[in-house]
Amino acid sequence: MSLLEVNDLEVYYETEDGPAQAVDGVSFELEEGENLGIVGESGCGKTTLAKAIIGILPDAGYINDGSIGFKGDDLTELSGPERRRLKWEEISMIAQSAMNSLDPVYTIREQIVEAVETHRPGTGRIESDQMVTEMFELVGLDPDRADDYPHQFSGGMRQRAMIAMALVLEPSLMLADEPTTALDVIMQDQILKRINSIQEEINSSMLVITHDVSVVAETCDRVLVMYAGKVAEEGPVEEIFNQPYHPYTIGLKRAFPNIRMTDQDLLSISGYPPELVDPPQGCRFAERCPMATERCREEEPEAHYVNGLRSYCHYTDDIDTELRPYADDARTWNQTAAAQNMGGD
Amino acid sequence: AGGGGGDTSDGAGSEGAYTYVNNAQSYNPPRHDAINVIADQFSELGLDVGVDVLEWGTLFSRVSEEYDYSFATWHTFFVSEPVTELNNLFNSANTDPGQGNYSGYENPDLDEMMANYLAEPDENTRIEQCHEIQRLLMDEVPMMPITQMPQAAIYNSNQVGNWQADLANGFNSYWTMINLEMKGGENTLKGYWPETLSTMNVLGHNDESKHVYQFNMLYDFLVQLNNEAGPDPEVSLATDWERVDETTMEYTIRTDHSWHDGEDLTAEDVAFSYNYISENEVPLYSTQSEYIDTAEVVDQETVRINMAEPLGPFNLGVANLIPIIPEHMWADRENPSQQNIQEPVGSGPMMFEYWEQGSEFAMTRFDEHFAPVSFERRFWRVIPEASTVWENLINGDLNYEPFGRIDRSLDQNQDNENIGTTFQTAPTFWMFTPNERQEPLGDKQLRKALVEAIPRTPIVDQILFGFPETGSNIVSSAFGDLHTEDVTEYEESQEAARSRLEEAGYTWDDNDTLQAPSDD
Amino acid sequence: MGKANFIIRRTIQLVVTLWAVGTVLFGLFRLMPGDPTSYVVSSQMTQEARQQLIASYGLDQPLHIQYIKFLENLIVLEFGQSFHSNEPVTDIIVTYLPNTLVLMLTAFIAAYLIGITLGVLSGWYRGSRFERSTVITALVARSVPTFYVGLIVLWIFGAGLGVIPMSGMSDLGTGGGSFLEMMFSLDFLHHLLAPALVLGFYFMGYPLLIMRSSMLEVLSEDFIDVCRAKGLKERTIMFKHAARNALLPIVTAAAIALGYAVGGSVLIETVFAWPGIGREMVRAVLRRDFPVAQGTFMVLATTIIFLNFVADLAYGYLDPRVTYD
Amino acid sequence: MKNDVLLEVDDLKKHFKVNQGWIASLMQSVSGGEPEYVHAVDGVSFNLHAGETLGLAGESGCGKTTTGMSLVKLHEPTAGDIVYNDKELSKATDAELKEFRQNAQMIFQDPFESLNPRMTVYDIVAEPLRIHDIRNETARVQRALEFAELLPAEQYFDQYPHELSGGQRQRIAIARALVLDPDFIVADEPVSMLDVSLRAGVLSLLDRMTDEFGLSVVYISHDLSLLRHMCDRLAIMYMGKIVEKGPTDQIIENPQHPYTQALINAVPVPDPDVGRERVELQGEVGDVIDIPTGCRFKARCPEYIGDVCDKVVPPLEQKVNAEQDIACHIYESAEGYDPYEQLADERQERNVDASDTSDDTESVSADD
Amino acid sequence: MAQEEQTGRSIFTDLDDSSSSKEISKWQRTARLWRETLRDHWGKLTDELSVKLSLITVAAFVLIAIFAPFIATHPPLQRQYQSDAGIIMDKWAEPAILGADTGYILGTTAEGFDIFSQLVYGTRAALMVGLIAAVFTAGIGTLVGLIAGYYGGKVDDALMRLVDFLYGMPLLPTVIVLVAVLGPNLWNIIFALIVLQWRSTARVIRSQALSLRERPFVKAAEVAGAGDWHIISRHLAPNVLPMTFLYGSFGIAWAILAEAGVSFIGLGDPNTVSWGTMLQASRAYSALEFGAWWWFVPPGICIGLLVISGFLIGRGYEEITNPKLQ
Ligand SMILES: Nc1ncnc2c1ncn2[C@@H]1O[C@H](COP(=O)(O)OP(=O)(O)OP(=O)(O)O)[C@@H](O)[C@H]1O
Ligand SMILES: Nc1ncnc2c1ncn2[C@@H]1O[C@H](COP(=O)(O)OP(=O)(O)OP(=O)(O)O)[C@@H](O)[C@H]1O
Ligand SMILES: [Mg+2]
Ligand SMILES: [Mg+2]
Repeated sequence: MSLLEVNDLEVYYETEDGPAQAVDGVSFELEEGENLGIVGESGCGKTTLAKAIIGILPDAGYINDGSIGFKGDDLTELSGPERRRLKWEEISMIAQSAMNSLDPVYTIREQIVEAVETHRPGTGRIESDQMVTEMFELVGLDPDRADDYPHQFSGGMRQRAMIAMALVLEPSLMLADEPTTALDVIMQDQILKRINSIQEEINSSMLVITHDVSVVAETCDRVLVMYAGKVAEEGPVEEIFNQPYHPYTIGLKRAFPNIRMTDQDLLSISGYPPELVDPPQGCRFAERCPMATERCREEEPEAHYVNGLRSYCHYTDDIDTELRPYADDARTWNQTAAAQNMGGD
Repeated sequence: AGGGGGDTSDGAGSEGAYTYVNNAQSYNPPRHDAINVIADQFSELGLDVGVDVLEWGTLFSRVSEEYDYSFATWHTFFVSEPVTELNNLFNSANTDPGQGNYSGYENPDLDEMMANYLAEPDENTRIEQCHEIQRLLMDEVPMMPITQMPQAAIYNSNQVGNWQADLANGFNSYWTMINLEMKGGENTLKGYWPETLSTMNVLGHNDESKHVYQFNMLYDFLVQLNNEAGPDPEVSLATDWERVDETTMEYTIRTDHSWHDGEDLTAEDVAFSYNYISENEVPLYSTQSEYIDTAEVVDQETVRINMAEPLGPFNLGVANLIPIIPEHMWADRENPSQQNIQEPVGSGPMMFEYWEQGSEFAMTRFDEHFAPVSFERRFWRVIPEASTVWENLINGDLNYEPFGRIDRSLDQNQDNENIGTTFQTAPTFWMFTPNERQEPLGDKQLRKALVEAIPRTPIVDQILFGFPETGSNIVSSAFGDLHTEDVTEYEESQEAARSRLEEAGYTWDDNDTLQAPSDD
Repeated sequence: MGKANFIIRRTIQLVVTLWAVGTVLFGLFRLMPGDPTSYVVSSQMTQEARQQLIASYGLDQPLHIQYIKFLENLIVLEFGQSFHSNEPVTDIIVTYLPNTLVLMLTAFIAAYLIGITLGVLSGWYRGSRFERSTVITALVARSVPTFYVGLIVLWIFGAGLGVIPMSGMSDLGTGGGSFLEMMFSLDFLHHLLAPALVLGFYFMGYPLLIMRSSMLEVLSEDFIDVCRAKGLKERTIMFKHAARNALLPIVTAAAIALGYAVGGSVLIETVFAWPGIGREMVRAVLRRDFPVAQGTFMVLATTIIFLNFVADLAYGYLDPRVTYD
Repeated sequence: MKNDVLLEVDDLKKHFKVNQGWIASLMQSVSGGEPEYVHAVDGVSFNLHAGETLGLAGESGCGKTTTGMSLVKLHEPTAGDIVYNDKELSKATDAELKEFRQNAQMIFQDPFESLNPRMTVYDIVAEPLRIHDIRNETARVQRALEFAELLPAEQYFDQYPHELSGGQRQRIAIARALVLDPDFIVADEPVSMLDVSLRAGVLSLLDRMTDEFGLSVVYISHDLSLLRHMCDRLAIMYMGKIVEKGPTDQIIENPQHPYTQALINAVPVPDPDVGRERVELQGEVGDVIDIPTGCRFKARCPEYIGDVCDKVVPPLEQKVNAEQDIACHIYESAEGYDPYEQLADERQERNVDASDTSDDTESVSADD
Repeated sequence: MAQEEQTGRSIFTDLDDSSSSKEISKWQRTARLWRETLRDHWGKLTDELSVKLSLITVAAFVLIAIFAPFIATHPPLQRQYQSDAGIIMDKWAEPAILGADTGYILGTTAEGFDIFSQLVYGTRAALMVGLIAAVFTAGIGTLVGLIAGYYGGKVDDALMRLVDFLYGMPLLPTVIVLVAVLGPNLWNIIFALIVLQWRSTARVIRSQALSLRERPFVKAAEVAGAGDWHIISRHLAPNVLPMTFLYGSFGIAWAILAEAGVSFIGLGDPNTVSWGTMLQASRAYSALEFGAWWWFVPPGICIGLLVISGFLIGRGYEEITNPKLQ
């Protein structure tokens, strides 16, 4: 049994124009000790997915359908108190902007101890202080500074404090939502390294959400590529990077410059993701896909399993044979970009 | 017509050729209203009048110091001695700013008549002289009483009775207080005033009634008056007096009296009080001090007062007004008018109990006094909201209304079963004063016409609910023999005013604006 | 920059501001039309006596001398003597200020406790009927003048039903005790009730509205999500985290509002015949009692400036992010 | 190297006074204390050649933005100067300054903040033309928008920024910068806020800019992968100073300064197969108010070699090869500068100081 | 442009810089900028029902004020005379709406003024006080705030010390003193209110300007060589406008409340009818005590209505300008 089993999950937001289908039929599994990266453009539903899993959807958001299996329980069926017990104890998170994720008016220690006391009421002061110290050391912070307020920490330190807090109850699943986006390279490097080593140590699973594919490449075992609330492609990190089958994955990968490769042209995927309130039928990427056909616009693609990957593209099987050179050529993408710009909106 | 427009007024006050200065509505609503009514009538008559509403301090100095007004109306109190007051108001020597003759009326004949009166020791002669003065004044009308304000005793009739007024202080007088009878087991006299007292310094107050009414009870005076306005040795500190010569008075003092703190009250104290007040030029008693030269102790029970100049009605003009203060408290005090007194020590029928500034002032009975009051305590509560007073009065939380407010509430409540009222004509009035420094108000005929235009009866009936009398003579009938009915009477009518003006050569232009006779 | 430094700096600023307030006040009162002695003198007073009086108040001296004198006195907190009562202004202030403070603070504290709580709840339960009704109540409370509500309350509950006293701080004829004695008497509380409720109702609206919008802002912060994810109870999140953070803007607002409240006390004091400093000030202004007017005004100004200062300090205490520069 | 230097930056310094109120300043001047400064940029020199793209890289807070802003006169430099067209800007006349303003433009990081939300696209782009009173407004605006690949241009004229996507906004910012036909542009992290799929488009636009306009660009970023992609030359900054500069490829492939090495090492690679050797750089950037003596990097430097690093500020000079300038003591200077000489001098000075005030052992020599 | 010739590469080289045929007028555009800004705000404002109702209320009051002479049945300060006797006033007429046969819709005051007409004319005073005070407080506050925030340094210091000083002045007492000095009339009350009330707007606008000044679009204009005034008027002002409106609409409410308070103490303009002076008069004549609620209640309701409208509009504005509150 997997640690986390998400099945056909649909998370919608109530909006004035109707429900926005932020997560629409997403399924995946996460094994114990495994790291899953979720990548995708802004607004494709990554954070929503994470929030649904940990159970902190805002008032406007609700789970429309599907299940979230966690250690055999369906999280969507649990009562409030049961659900609350699982939080942090079993599933913790490092939020999207860890810079602002600490309450500014309490010391770091108070905030960590609060988590401990909420879930393990019997814990004594000394014991919880001990836990704080341990965690601080683990993330490479000076335990003496646990009594500082968040604003006295730099961005990187705050991020580490956040990680310390997420780890304190040794949860079996951690959700890291853009753990390094706000940081500069050196800081980012330090944090990623921390995360990796800690994970080895406590053997928890992690869901790393990011839009930066290099972060995924460095930290994850498997990758889930999301597009407009749906899964585009999923599979082991090597496969995804070496030989992706979904055109979106190909485009995404090629949009990033690589410090080790100078000669590669960057490509941009023109246009915008579709509206989530009333998404187009068919493949959601069709509008921006340089290889889309009539079929793509009309028929929603099924999952295709190739080469250890799960890919939602009608032409998954044709990519290798016919389309890959075409898809790999930056001109293909940039032409459409120009065409779209010409065509106006 | 004037007063006709929130829309027409530019808010900057009067624009007219004449300015009628008015007090703020909140200060005295009926008078504010009456002045507006009169101004309306003046406009009707063809005068270009604007009403300037001023807050009281400004109004007072505009009129009495700057002479920057055309017409003024306020409440004038003539206390005890009419000609002293008239002399102050109309003497030609008093026309400098602040000196008292703000109307600017000058008449050497009148000056002489008043001087004669004041120096005249014979009472009957004085009465004659006073009648003359009244006749002259009411014909010249430098000032006209609009209403003769009554004094009113308004009280809870279940708790207190036997209200006898005196001339000067009406139902707040010494005489009233010592004659009151408490009823129904009540032993506290409970009054109010709309604002707080300012001071406990008997030599440093501003002569407002609220202070006078307290100090009259806290201190003794050589002479106290009865309800006939006559000096009454029965209830006075002096049991006898004698006019030794034109400038000398001798008073026989009670020897068995003491101060509130237990010290004996002696002739020394009396002499001290007179000397101290005149030597220190206490501003409050400056008028009185002018007549005091020295006071000396003749023997244990006799004090002699030497006048600086002869004053006929010395008892009324001075001895009734100078408080007797304890030498042992005051001897070391310099600059008496600016002393900050917290707990005054006097010898009057009531003694100081407490003073909570802004809330309440209370006195208790001084049992040793020769003219005791029948209640044990008297307190005054500060109550600015007029409407709450009546509530309290009816349910007995208050049992008398010292302010004597004449308004709709009185009109509506006077028949209440718990309320008793007693009225008495008083020597106080709302006056109408034209500023003679402004042309053509120096013209007697114009003044007379204006007086005729004043709707005295409607003001009394409508604004004051019929309580006062219409004004007819500047020396009120309250002064008894000093008053005479034989003075010029004025009609109340626009027509009379118009025809008088026409006769005097006034004309009206196309806009119906009054034009003074071109050639005087 | 340390806290001590900050306090010194603010104190200097406070002094300078007070000097400015005093100077402006001095100028204004000298510009006022009307003669200060007109209230002090009786109609019988002779001209010399009047001059003597003016001289004794120092009003005959040239303006700059008067000003220097005024400043000298200001430094030693000596506002002179009342023209009317000759009582030292300081004594007058000591008499009236506590009355105002008792009333204002009672109403204010109660209003803020209730207002803040309601604000927290309405921010938390946004979109609910509860929210809508509290917000409307708060707006109405702030829109009707206090003196008007006061008069109506007096009319209905005082004159009509007779359940509240009509005026003052104590029953008629019961004065004479010490201030403290009075304050803790039932009678006093009975008198305090109506004006404090009227004021409190009015004051309540402001913290409620501020707290509500402040809550809404805080609730959109990321750390609230983390608190939820931590599995904290809703109530803990609402009060310990959200409200605690949302409280910050209230502190400054409260100081300013209390300033307004104390400054505006004259209205309610007039209605309920409360012997407070606001009424005394207006009385002094209208009667040209300059020393008292200046003194009471300065006290009000000082209170306000001082409250702002305190608010800044409190802010620093509540918000660890504040550094004192 | 051909003499096509467009802009010469000469020992540029920009210090910010730590904010104080008037009372604090007053108290300070009474008590005789020194005001404190943030040494945001502390002696930076480089040349910008016509048509080249120069990258400025470094950790957050190292002074990249401040340098960039000083280049376009958004800051008045504290010391040092910028020479443009052979004229020192500090001595330039108003007319010359105006000309400079026409020729220096900047593109900012945040596309959501860099356009006035209350102006239409047309007004935004036309504004510089109006300021400089340039005729033919409409045609120029149109041309600039077309260049920025906003087609058809007219359609955008009356749109408001909030109606546009981040990428479009950044294109408008570029059009605004170009409309005056400038000589050089400072681009401060122009794509870091953009969604991945849009970045490449904006980047290629910037590329075209240098190609078709002959523009020089100063490209500021902490993303070395991007800089490698975009720039001809790179300058690496640390705490307000340049620690290494040279041709991009050389610096990336062959970094010399320990800081540069760490920086490049830290860049993640979007390729799971490429394992990085991960030397973690310890600690954080030092205090920019109270700057340390000697080399600013010494506390975090894995190659720290003792006293000389502590005491002597390493100058930026040619060391290992001809094109790369490095500010580090571990390499021998190719220009003949010997830091140890200065170290000795300082010691001596210190000794003199010490003997002068023998009881005052606390006195430390100031570093500059 | 020396450089241009050198490189010879410019996309603008073929444009004839002298031709200016199709230029769009600068003023036209500026006007449009403001018009669009206002329309934008207006549109958002009128989205909310409470705001819409408030706007309608205010509009209704404005209409009443404008057409007061046509709506009012009598001049507001004209004593109602009884027909024959000429100078006899009508004593306390009961309101016609309660069935009294007096011809006065809301009866008369104790002085014989028609209450309904006073109420109608009082609208003028209220709106005048409210609008003028609001426009000036918001205007001055915005200007000062912008200047202080934009220039910073000494200018900022000086202006903010002035604001601090004003914050030290208790509102009502200061207005009372000023009105006592200047004389009780409506303009002086308005003036006194303005003198004090701009302080809060200035403070808020300043902090906005401080942050706007650092925003990239302002920097961009600066880079392009824009002058101070250009930046203040075209970049800062339109962006602080929501705050100005917000404070303006609160200003209406405060000014009306303050006028009522000042009038209540008896320092109102005696020559103008305002709701405040009406209340004061009704109290001076103990209208409540006699149950003459038709004199006492309507002005209070009018004050409440207008003030709450001001608050609601302001609040609506606050919600649209601060997206976090939405
Ligand atoms: N509270 C909400 N109400 C309505 N719609 C929402 C809400 N929160 C998010 N959405 C919408 O749901 C979609 C998914 O949002 P989500 O935050 O999950 O995206 P994301 O992938 O995390 O993006 P980013 O990379 O920008 O963080 C977006 O279109 C967003 O606009
Ligand atoms: N206006 C200013 N006043 C005071 N200090 C400033 C100012 N601008 C920048 N600084 C300080 O100068 C230093 C350098 O700032 P700068 O913005 O140039 O860094 P940066 O390299 O651009 O950083 P980032 O990568 O985070 O944008 C920082 O410590 C910053 O706090
Ligand atoms: Mg997200
Ligand atoms: Mg920067």
